[in-house]
Amino acid sequence: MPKITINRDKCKGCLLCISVCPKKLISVETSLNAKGLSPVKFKDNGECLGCAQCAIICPDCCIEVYK
Amino acid sequence: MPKITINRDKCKGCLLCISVCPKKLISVETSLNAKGLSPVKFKDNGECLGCAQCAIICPDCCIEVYK
Amino acid sequence: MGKDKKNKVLMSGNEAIAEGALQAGCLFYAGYPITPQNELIGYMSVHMFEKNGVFIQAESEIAAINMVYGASAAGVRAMTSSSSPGISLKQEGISYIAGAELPAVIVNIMRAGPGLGNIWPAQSDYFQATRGGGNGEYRCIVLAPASVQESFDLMSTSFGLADKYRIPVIVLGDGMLGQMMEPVQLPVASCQLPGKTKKPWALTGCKGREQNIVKSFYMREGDLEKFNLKLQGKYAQIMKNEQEYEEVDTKDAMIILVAYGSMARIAKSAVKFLSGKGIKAGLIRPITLWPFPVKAFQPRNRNICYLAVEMSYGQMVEDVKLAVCGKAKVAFLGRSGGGIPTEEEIINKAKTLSPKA
Amino acid sequence: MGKDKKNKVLMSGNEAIAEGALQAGCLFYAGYPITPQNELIGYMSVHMFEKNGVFIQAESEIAAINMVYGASAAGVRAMTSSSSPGISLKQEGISYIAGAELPAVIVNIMRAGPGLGNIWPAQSDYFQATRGGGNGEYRCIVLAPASVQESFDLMSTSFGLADKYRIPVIVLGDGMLGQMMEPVQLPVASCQLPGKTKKPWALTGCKGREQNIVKSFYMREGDLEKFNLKLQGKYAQIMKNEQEYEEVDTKDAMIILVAYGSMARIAKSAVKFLSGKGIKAGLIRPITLWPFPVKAFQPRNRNICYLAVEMSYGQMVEDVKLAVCGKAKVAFLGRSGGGIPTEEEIINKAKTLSPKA
Amino acid sequence: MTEKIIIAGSGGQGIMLLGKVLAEAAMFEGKFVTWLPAYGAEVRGGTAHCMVIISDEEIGSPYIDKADTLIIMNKPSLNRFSGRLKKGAVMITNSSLVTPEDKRLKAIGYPFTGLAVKLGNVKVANMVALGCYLAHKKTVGISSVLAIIKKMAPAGRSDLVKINQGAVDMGVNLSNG
Amino acid sequence: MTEKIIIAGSGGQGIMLLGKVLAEAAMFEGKFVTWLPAYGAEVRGGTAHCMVIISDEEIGSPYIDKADTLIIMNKPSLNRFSGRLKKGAVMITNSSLVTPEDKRLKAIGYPFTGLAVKLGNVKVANMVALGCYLAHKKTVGISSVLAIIKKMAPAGRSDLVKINQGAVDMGVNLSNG
Amino acid sequence: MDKIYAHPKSLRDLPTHYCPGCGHGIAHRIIAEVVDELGIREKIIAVAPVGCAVIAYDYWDFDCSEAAHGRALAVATAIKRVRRDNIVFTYQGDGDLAAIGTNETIHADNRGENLTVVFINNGVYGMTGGQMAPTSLLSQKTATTVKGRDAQIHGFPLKISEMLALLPGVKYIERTSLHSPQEIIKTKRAVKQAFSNQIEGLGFSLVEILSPCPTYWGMAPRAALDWVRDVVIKEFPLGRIK
Amino acid sequence: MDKIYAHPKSLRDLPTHYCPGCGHGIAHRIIAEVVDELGIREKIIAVAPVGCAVIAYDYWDFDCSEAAHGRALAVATAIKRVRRDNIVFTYQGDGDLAAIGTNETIHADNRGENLTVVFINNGVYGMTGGQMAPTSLLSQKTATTVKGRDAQIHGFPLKISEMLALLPGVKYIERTSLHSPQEIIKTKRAVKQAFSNQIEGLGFSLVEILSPCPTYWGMAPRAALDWVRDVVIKEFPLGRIK
Ligand SMILES: Cc1ncc(C[n+]2csc(CCOP(=O)(O)OP(=O)(O)O)c2C)c(N)n1
Ligand SMILES: Cc1ncc(C[n+]2csc(CCOP(=O)(O)OP(=O)(O)O)c2C)c(N)n1
Ligand code: SF4
Ligand code: SF4
Ligand code: SF4
Ligand code: SF4
Ligand code: SF4
Ligand code: SF4
Ligand SMILES: [Mg+2]
Ligand SMILES: [Mg+2]
Repeated sequence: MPKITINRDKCKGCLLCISVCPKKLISVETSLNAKGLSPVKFKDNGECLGCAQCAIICPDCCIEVYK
Repeated sequence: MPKITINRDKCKGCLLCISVCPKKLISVETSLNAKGLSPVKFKDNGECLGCAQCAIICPDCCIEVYK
Repeated sequence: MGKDKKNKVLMSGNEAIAEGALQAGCLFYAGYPITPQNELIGYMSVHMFEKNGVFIQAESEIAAINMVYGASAAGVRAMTSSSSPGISLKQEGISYIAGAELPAVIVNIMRAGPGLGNIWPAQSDYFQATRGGGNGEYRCIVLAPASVQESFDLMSTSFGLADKYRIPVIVLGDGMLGQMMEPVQLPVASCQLPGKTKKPWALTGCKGREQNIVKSFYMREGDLEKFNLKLQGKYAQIMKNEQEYEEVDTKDAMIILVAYGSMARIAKSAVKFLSGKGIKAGLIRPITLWPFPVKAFQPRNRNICYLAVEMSYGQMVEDVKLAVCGKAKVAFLGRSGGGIPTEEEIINKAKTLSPKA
Repeated sequence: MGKDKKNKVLMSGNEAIAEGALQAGCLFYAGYPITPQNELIGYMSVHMFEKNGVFIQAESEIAAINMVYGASAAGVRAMTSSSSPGISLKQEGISYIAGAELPAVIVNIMRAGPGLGNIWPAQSDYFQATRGGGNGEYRCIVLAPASVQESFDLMSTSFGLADKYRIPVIVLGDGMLGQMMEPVQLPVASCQLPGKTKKPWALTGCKGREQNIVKSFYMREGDLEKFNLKLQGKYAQIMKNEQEYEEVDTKDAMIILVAYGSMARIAKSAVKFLSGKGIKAGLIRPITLWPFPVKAFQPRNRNICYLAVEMSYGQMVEDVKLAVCGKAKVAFLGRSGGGIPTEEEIINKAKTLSPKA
Repeated sequence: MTEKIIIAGSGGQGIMLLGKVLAEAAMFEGKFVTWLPAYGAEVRGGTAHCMVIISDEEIGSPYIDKADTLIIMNKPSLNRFSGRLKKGAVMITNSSLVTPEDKRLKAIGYPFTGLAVKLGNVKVANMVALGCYLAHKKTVGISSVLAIIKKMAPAGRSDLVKINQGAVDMGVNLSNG
Repeated sequence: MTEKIIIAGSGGQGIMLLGKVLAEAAMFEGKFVTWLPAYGAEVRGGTAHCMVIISDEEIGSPYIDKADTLIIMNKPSLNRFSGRLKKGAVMITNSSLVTPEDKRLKAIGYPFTGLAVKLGNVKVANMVALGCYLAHKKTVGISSVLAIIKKMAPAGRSDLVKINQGAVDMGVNLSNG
Repeated sequence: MDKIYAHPKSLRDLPTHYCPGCGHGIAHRIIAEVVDELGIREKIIAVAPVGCAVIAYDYWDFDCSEAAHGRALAVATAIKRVRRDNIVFTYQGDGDLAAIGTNETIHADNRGENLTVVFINNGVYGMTGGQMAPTSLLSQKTATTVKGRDAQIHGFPLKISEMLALLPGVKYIERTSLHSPQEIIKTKRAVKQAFSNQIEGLGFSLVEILSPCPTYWGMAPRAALDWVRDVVIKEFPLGRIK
Repeated sequence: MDKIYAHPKSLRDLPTHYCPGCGHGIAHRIIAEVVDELGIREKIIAVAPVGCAVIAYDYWDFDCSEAAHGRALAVATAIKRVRRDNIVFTYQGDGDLAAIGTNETIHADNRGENLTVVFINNGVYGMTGGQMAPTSLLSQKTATTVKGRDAQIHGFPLKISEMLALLPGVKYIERTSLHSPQEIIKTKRAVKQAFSNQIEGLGFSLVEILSPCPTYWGMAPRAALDWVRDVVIKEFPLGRIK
């Protein structure tokens, strides 16, 4: 089952990944990261397509995709 | 009868006027002018057309044309 | 400053320079963005239009200085501003302005170098400003404000001098001065407005008069030397008439700090502290960097010591040495590359220098 | 010079500089035409290809100096040349080269200014060369040849110093030196060829090593000051080690002329003439203008007088004053704007100064 | 009297405004004042700070090496500036986002962000902090600050004036109450 | 011995070459020598001049204020340089194009241009003048000059060498004969 | 399980100084991926601009040179001419390439230098606080055009790629965008083409990338991308220009 | 008897410093005639270049400014912006306008400044002794291309007028030649058009004039004109470009 990992501390919370995920598997975290920003998190519910849309658009290279 | 005048002392002897006169009325002088250059002279034999080709091409604005 | 609240506005140095220029009748500004003077070009971009003046964000600093050349040639008060690397690019243009004897004001909000360096404040373009970073034998009048109020005030002085002597005037600030906000009293009391100086040499179209030519080129043998001698005469005049400086407690001082611009503020604090400790300290704050206020260094007690303090590794100190000419000790304290000598460092250095008595 | 006819070639200063550079292993030249240095770019355009080097006629002086930055960053010996207005345009680029610690050679065949001025010889860019016309706290080594032979010889010195210290070197000539022809002995005896200095910092692709970065920008607080201090250390080293000058008859002299470049030739004639008249005259000819040869001004008889002679209204004389520091008299004679102090003028001035004895 | 304050936080927290309101109020009271922002690329990546000095005398450097007060609105700012506090001086912290672990630091913490959310606008956290500061250090009068807020607001935005003034009041009352 | 020569004429007259041949010959003889051209926009409009100094000692300025010899190839050059001659010094003039009116000037005039035309190439007027000069001032040896002409000619152009050497010879013989 | 989208080797695993949602980060990654895929990391020499991307060399793990503002192509020209075997590219903003650097840009192109250019068109001067760029849209509000860019006063958005395409020395120019994963993939393809051209010695290649500056457009990152899609590409149409 | 071709009033009756057969003299006269015919002598402000025409102001009898090499259009932009009622033009060589001044040229054009430009393309740097200009032809021999211009090394002849024509701010561009009286008359018509456009406030107008430099082409004046007619116009075709 495909999945992604998010580098929480590099994430700047731009939310671009959220906007492109066809399965809406990414959402904002409430707790802050080391930078004092709200990062995003991945809901690993088995629906991930491994389409890498999220990784492709991430400006901060936080996301890796596994299949 | 059309004719031209040539400002002998400004003439640099580039010979462009000679090259365009349809009537071949302009020729090189043998004596030098104040600049130490050979200027050109006009042969006023009544054939001049007043076409001003010579004046138009003269880079040193030496020629005036009368009709 | 005091208790007069009226007409006081909290402004940054950059804004005060821009507003000062506008109030002095500057009708043309061209510039190119660069930190730390972006508020200046920003302010101009908004407020120049209100005065029906011309604002141009130029394609480069070089275009900007040459636009200033053009606007000034056409007879209007014109200025540009930038920060160190951008000012380097303007050197040819400034040389042309000097050579064509055009009035113009150039603001350099200095940052640390060399090269791209960084955007922190510095005073490392002193040589460039006072000795001409461009080619040939020319000078600019160089003014160094030390507060936001003075930044505002000196703009009308600058345009006045530029017109009077037909000379480029450089206003030399630094990133700290440009960025900091302080209260400013508006408008300036006696504004040297344009129109006072006639500009019969300006390019306006030759109606009713002979052709005017604005140029720095002298073709015939001897003419350029003659022109250079004329310039030198003008410069001698300016050296005689236009030296400006502030003196603090120099009268009995045994140690006299010399500092300009932002640096002088810190030096002043140090002087106060030292006086409090019973050390006879004073301050000379050059306001004109060229002409350098040699007047302020008239012979004093041979035992005193001058301490030049700069946000540089020693540029103005050469002018201090040339002014003092071996007749008193001259010491130096400086930091650069964004470092600023602190009050403490100045005090410590001064203590080691002040004659034990 | 003498009677050795072998390998002597009649060359202009401009050509000798170009040939000297090529023999010193210069493999990159970029420039833009300007009188009076056109023979230099012309020579390079023909002969650089013979060495399999790169010649580029750049679109501007600015492009040229930044190309030199690039070629030097890539590890080859690189140079540019121009004359005064064009050198003004290179100031930002030179500052970057200094800031990135790149070796490079910049030739300025000075002409009279300010602005366009004219093409006649002058020495009015001394301040710009020695104190940095660009932004920030940097220095260039500045060499001033006085003959065509020396123009040739100093090129290999220049490239050697540039590599050794990773510093821009300015060769400061003037229109007279650039244009005149004299016999030149080729090749240079001991040529500081490239390859002596390794360039592990150069950009060559990161194969087998860590990434290299060439830059002048320091982002983190404190880093730029640290770098500036490092530069200052390097400059102190150069000031200690690299002062060069020629001395003529200074030993018992009561009047010592100080002059560089073309001017020094005329000063030397004057010294000979004066000595012939029984006036004890000597000459100090700085070969390095920065570092200025302060060594040559070690304390002498207090009654002597230094006479700085320049094709300018007084630039090098400041360095003379700073070196002498009030310990002897310093006088000045200068002309600019194309005028050159004549032997006669120098002699007359020297006569008025030499102590009656 | 000379008071040196460093105010630090993240980009959206109105750090610069906090400093400016304080500086304007000081000017309004006829005091000497300087305001110095962090500028340029430093601002990228979302940290912001400014330095305010208020005094009865002419001010030397606007740059603050050692502060009389720190107002710290987020965690990175604490790391950056905690060393800049004079010995024994006061630090005001936004406990919604940051709590100093170093117990030697004399910190007065309130959840400014949380409180602002309660007031209906997270953006006024800066004014709550300002009020809190003023309650501790009476550098300028509260009334001056309230007047300045009114003066600085865009015409016709009395809603903004009200919520900002309310936030200052809330801050003042935090420690008073 | 120091000899200062100004050579002046119009663009096409080979003025610079005349000076260079002389300078090369001096170098060939191991003398000190400088050659300084007029340059830049000065050259527009067709005048040309150069200055040559030949000496047994090191040479100071290559610029000549007062010349020991003038070689004047056309009229404008006479006007420009006649004042530059040392008192009593010699001027060599191209009488095909110029004859000094001022009788105080010590001028040696021959029709170099006319003579060159006779030799079959108007361009060698400069070499005729050079020969004439050398006959009067033995600054360098004729043989050196002839050798230099050979050296400077493009390979395979012995015709050029011949006519130029011939022109020098003709010049030398003008006053000798 | 395979990693199908991994952090490129040529890009350091560091947080960048860019604002959230800034296009520079995407563009950096694209270049790093292409460099990895072409296997040229050890041969490449980058020339970084003065602009927000001034410290690109901190992110890329290969040889880099800084260039003075606008002079990247002069620097790159020289590097490539003396090191023909290296792959040299510049990375430049619109202020850098199309304002102060216009002259260097045009003449390097005209000389047909065998170089690759990645041109980040974000319509604004990011580094200095959001002033008008030559590429700012008409009526775009910036720090120096508070009422919006007015052609009468400030001139028109400069289509420098179209101008460059006229030059015979230029081999390849394409304009792409970062507004969606699809466009990002196309951008990468173009960048790869531009590098491949250089490897094959075909001459000057340039990719103009429409890139968001959320900060100085005053928009959230997503809105900024939508703005590119809906508005910017009307003025700057995507596709192969040469 | 009527004088049907007289010396224009706006041109001083002085010998010029130009070489025999130089096109600058013709171009100067054309401008003077147009200025006379439009009756704008008292309103006109010329900006002279650095190039052989550096002292054009000595020949024209109206207000003139020098500009640093390449910066004429920056200077002219400012003059025109502060003096809307004057007629402002630049007169520039190919080195001035298309090498060092490329940036100023492009951005003044792009701003659509209401200016007139007379651009003298003689394919060489006359003033400095005949070095390659951006407009030099391929295989043209110059002081810096002794073996002839080689596109690989020196780039291609730059058709800057064609590039400028792409800019929306530009109203009118035409390329003309001086190689015969007929072409000179056309040139004059074009120059007149370019000034009329400014008078009517229509925006940026430029006339590129192919002009001979007999000295550095190494040709007699007539041969130089024939060269323009037979060779140069093949690379730089005449006619209206915009
Ligand atoms: C000579 C010079 N002028 C100006 C600057 C200031 N400056 C730095 S970056 C920049 C423009 C940045 O805009 P752009 O190139 O579009 O890059 P972006 O930041 O938008 O990516 C300017 C004007 C400078 N560093 N040097
Ligand atoms: C900054 C600067 N660089 C170079 C020069 C030297 N220079 C003077 S004119 C010129 C080029 C002349 O060519 P062009 O513009 O084509 O005019 P032309 O003489 O051919 O009419 C150059 C390079 C200068 N004066 N200033
Ligand atoms: S890989 Fe595709 S489906 Fe999975 S999280 Fe990313 S965008 Fe969503
Ligand atoms: S795109 Fe990247 S930086 Fe932006 S929110 Fe998603 S993971 Fe974070
Ligand atoms: S007017 Fe015509 S016919 Fe008369 S001389 Fe001139 S060209 Fe010849
Ligand atoms: S065209 Fe003019 S300058 Fe040339 S020869 Fe004829 S009259 Fe003389
Ligand atoms: S200012 Fe704009 S271009 Fe610069 S980092 Fe922020 S979003 Fe990116
Ligand atoms: S060099 Fe060429 S352009 Fe210059 S005046 Fe002579 S012919 Fe005309
Ligand atoms: Mg940008
Ligand atoms: Mg030309």
